[in-house]
Amino acid sequence: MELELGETRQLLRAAVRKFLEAECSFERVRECEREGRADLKLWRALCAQGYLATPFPSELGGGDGGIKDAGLLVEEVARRAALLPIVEVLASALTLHHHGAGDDATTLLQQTLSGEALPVPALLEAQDDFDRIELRAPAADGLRGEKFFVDYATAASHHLVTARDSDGELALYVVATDDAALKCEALPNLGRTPQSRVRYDGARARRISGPDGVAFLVQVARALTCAQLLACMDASLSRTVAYTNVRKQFGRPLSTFQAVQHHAADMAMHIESSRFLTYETLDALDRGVASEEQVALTKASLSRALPDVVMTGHQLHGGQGYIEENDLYFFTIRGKDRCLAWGSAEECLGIVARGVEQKARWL
Amino acid sequence: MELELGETRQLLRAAVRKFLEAECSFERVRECEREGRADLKLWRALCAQGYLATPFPSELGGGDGGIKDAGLLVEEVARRAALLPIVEVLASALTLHHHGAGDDATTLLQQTLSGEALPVPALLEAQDDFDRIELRAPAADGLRGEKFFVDYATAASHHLVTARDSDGELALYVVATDDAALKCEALPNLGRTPQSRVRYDGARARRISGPDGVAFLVQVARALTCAQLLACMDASLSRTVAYTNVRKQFGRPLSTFQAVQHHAADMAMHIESSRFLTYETLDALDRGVASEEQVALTKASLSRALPDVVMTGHQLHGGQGYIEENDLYFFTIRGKDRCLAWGSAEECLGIVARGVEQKARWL
Amino acid sequence: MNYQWAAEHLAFRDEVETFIHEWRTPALLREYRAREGAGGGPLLTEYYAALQQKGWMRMCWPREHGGEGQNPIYRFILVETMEYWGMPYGNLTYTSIAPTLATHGSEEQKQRYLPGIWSGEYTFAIGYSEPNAGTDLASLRTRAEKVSGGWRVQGQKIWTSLAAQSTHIWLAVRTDPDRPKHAGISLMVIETGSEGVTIRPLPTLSGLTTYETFYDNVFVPDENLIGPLHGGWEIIMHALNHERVGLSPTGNLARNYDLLVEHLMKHAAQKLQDPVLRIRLAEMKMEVQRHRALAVCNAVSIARDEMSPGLASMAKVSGSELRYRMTNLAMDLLGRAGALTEAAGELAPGGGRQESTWRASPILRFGGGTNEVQRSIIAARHLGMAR
Amino acid sequence: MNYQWAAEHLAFRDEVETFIHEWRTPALLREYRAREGAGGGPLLTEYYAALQQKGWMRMCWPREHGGEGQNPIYRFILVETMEYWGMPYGNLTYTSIAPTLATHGSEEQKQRYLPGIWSGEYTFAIGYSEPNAGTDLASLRTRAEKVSGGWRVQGQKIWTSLAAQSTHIWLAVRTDPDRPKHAGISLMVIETGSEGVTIRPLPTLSGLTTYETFYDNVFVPDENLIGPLHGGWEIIMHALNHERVGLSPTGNLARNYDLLVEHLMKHAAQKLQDPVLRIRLAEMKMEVQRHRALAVCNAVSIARDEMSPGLASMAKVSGSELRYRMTNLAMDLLGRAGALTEAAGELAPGGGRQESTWRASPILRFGGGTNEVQRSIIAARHLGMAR
Repeated sequence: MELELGETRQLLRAAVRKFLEAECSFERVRECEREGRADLKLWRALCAQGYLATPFPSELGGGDGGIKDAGLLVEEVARRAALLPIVEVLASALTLHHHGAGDDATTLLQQTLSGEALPVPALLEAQDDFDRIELRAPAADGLRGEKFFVDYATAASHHLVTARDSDGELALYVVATDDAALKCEALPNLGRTPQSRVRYDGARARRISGPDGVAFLVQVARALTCAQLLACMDASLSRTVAYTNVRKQFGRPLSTFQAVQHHAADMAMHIESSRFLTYETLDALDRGVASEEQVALTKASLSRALPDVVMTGHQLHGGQGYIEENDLYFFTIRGKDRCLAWGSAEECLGIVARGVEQKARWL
Repeated sequence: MELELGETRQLLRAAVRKFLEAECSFERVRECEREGRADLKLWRALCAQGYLATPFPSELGGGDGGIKDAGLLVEEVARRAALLPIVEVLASALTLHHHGAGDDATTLLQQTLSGEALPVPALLEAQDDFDRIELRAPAADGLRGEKFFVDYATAASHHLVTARDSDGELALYVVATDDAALKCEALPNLGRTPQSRVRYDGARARRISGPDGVAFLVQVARALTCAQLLACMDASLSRTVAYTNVRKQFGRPLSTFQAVQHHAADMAMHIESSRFLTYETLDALDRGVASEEQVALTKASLSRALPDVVMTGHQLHGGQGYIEENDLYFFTIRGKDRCLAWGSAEECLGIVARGVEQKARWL
Repeated sequence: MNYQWAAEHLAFRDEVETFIHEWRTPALLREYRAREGAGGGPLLTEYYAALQQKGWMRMCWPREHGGEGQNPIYRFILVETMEYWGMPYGNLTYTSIAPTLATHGSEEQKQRYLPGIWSGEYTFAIGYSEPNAGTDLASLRTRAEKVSGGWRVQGQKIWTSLAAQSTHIWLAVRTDPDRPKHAGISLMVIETGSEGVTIRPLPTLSGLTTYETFYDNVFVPDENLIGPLHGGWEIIMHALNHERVGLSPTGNLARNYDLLVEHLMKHAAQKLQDPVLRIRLAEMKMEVQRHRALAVCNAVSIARDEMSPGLASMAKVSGSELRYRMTNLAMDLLGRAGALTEAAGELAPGGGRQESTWRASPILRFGGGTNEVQRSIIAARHLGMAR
Repeated sequence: MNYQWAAEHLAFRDEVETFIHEWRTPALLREYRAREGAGGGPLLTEYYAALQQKGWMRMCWPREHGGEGQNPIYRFILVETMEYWGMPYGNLTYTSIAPTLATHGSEEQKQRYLPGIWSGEYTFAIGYSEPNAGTDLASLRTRAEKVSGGWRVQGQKIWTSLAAQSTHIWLAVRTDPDRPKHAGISLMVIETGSEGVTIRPLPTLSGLTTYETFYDNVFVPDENLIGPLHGGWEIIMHALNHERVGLSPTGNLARNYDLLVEHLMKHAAQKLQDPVLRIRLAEMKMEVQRHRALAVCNAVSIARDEMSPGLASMAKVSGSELRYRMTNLAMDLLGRAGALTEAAGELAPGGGRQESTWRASPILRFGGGTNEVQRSIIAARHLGMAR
């Protein structure tokens, strides 16, 4: 068991962090929020640096990393609150890599890693349930139906759409977003990330994987979302510690009050256990041994922890943290939105509940 | 809305409190605990004072009070941690009074209020579910079967037993405990109150009420149990406040530490809301307007609150409260045991859950 | 001991509800939201006039201050009912400034300000907090120096909410820097348009805007000093006390619950049969009832004319923390749709109410005395713990 | 970054489990409980000898102190596995006193005490806490006055656990009342049978008995002073540090969960299908995994030879609070049967384990440094918050 990043990963993380701090000011993030759009310029710069390819084999121009490295990338992007489709594209690319079939999949993966293509998943329907997909596989006249809650749908070059074939089996189809038979309606949300309801009216769609790929996509995206939650909590805490160390009330720093210390300690405990569970899960995915239950338990745990953590951050900031001039709010709104994405705590606990009789190995 | 006790009730409460403080030392309670028995001598003294009859009409030798007065009596007994079947007998007597049919019921009620008889309910079976009673109504050869978790079974003169008649309808039967066809096996429990598993082997049983009486008995006992929980929480808090005001650490009273104050404040909030909900529910029972949902909500709320309250009391007492020489533990163990009696938080929430669509009047 | 509302109280509640149903139009609610809680729009002006005519704005004030001397429980019923329906019933100008003026103002000041307040012509913003004086209000630094015929004010306030919509600012200033913290503070009224006043908007997480206000050598005439010189602290404490009866109402929490269930019944009937979801709702209902217990205890205690700062603090802590927990859970139960904002239109459950309330929930926990301070008040004042 | 246990660690765990299954007899467990955790019974003596022979008692000690210099992660694995199965693996005499003696004792003292500790002949009770010195240990008042050839000790200790079963008491005394609190304390070993020592049993809520010990002019020879005169505080802190790696294990919490589920599967198969019950169990499982994360973080950090008091405090707080929450919920799920004690025999679910653990749960929250103190340590040492 080795919980520290190795040297290579430390260097990678430092480089990505430095890059994002230089390229992505919080003012720039505010501008994207106001305009309701992804930061595509920043995205292209990130791809140009080769960071996106890090988790992939060197044959694909990558860094021979794995899903844990994807987690580190996601964390860094979330720490800047950048409006980038990092989870969506990484989960799509990893699915193409591990479960994509045919030339279409190969080409799309290569284009994605080089920044030419930007695929995002389009899975959910009105019922908001990964298990209740009703869209039918495309017939001769193309794909017809609706997807909901599609993150970065308008920024994407492709959608990876789930649909059921005639046997009722789920499969993954690629739809290019320049297809005229595709319409996006914006869904303004708490997180202020671009999200859409998408209508496919006979769009051309190519099958790129079967049910295994769909399941893998959900697991990977769910686990990577945990890295977002982790970064949001961590950013909220580090800002809170810095603030309470300097902010004085009644003649002494807030941090010297027992109640403030204890609130901060509770935040820290949530964050340390979240970090362990997140990377343990990503590690298990890397090794192909992650159960659906493990991923769900981790997502449930972080989705439960985050709201308490970020709201405690607000409590310790008082009025200063409530004003949007302060950067604290980014982690509050993005974080809670991500709690609901890829399975809420309630939904994920439901998955854990299926296996309560299974004895876990605790060591 | 008038939340204060009137003058009469204040006098009654003061009298009962004074009586119990004089008659029932905590050493005496410890002795009963060690011997696993009810304090029958104290019980007779309490009846002799006429306190037990307070909630009943003056025709029955009572004080023309109501179920709220029963609640006050229960609170005072619980505040002394006395091993008295106060909830069990009051719930039985109130059921006899409101739903008892026939001379048997009338006689038993009169004897109960004078202290000659001591009836306790015997409802639950192995499944621990008030709705799943399988005992069959007594045939020619008497009552045959088992009841579980019968509080004060061995101290009682009579058991009020639920059984199903041939139509599957629940009814209440009286069994005298001097019947040879009745055997009690002790069930040692956290609360250290006498409790038994009872086997009826052809005991003589007389029907005294139908399903309405059974339902009423459960509602009243459940609500009166809330008065026990309230008193346990209150006793734990008042001891804790007194202790932290004098106990010094690091050169100042514990009560001056912010963390200690905040713990105590949380205890107080639980207690104030519990007091309101408990007496509001007893009041509604008095007026015959309490729904099963209201009673269950109150019981669930107090059963959830109590463990946190008493355990916070222990946290603020540290080692001093953990030693059984300190009286604190009485309220901890009795309290938690009562959380499980007459429907645990889980069971009661299940009842509340049945009616979530019903719009409550909040004012 | 009696846990029923008296018939006259229930009758009053019904009267308020009837009034609400008469006036509660989408247009009025729109105007209310657009003005961020300030009065002054055409529909609101009409509405407030009707409220005044009903006599409900001042019904619990003492007769000598222009009220009807009704028991404060009526105020509680009004607030609860209005809150349930999300209807305006007067901002701090009515509920805090006006009664304070009536108590501490001179005859001349009462005549100068109160009629304008009643008519809705005057709105006051409150200038207490400063960048370095939040919870520790007594350390405020905005100072007023005596000059001929008045004062010159220099300093900066934050959280001067409604400053841009107000005609006046109710300002706490330091008039004697040499006295100990609490003792050198005075209260003054400044006209918002006075020379030297600058107002800077600060958008908040809730979507509402608050304001930073700057005072650069602003002249305030002598007659604008409220109460005695250096006697401001007591007035501030008095003003904060006025709303204690309707503090942290159950109404809007109850409404949140009802709207959530209504939404599920209409749009997710099958999901509503899920036993786990039903238990979550049952727990939520239980928590609302727990809060209601504290809110009513506090109101009844005030109606009995008891000083019970501990109960008021309990209601404040309980309501503000429940607001967060309950909307947080509601969003989880709604899934991704739970994060949609009002701007998402019909797709946002209940118009995005859970989402917007969640976002606005921090302020009630730290505002009006942080919950940490409130808990220490409970320990000291309700439990008598040594400080 | 690697979240798998190394093959040699898993092999060690398996070896420990094999050993446990060989030795874990009802008779041994009965003797262990009857002796309240003290060694000395015939079966326990044999068992401890086998443990010694395995080399597991001192495997992580430095070689110069008689250990094998193994990485502390082995200790963690041992503790977790033993805790899961509820097996003894040495009380504080082995895990705290012995290593402290090995580090701070003179050669003569090591030879005098250590062999007796290894053989199980000696058991030490710890005499730190006093009626007025609990969390604030440095204010202890039991004093030792210098006399010819030794010391005279006068005072009173509480929480001298195992005093009645022990041969020695490891006593903190004030040797210089004029120095500041921490600086005047020394450590001495007293034989339990010494003249002037009185032991009074104090039953606790857990069912175990602790002891109050009184010292009336007890003579302690010079050679029983451990470490430097007035240097006791540092030794106390050192002794408390020894168990950090296996602090607040997950093993017994996990076992609690497993036993609960096992009971439900066997006796309440229908109830176990209830979706609400299953969600409660899922939440419990999640909480155990959360705690396990902190326990492993702490162990791995110590194994890397990092000083991480913050992580140790987190594990302590998390485990002790979860123990309460988990057993509290388990009792609710079990209903009335959940309150039955071990004495109720077969009717008590899992031998009354949930009930007895609930009852014993307070001590871990205030003992070994209250959770309030631990949270402040986390703030200061893990987060670097200004004090």
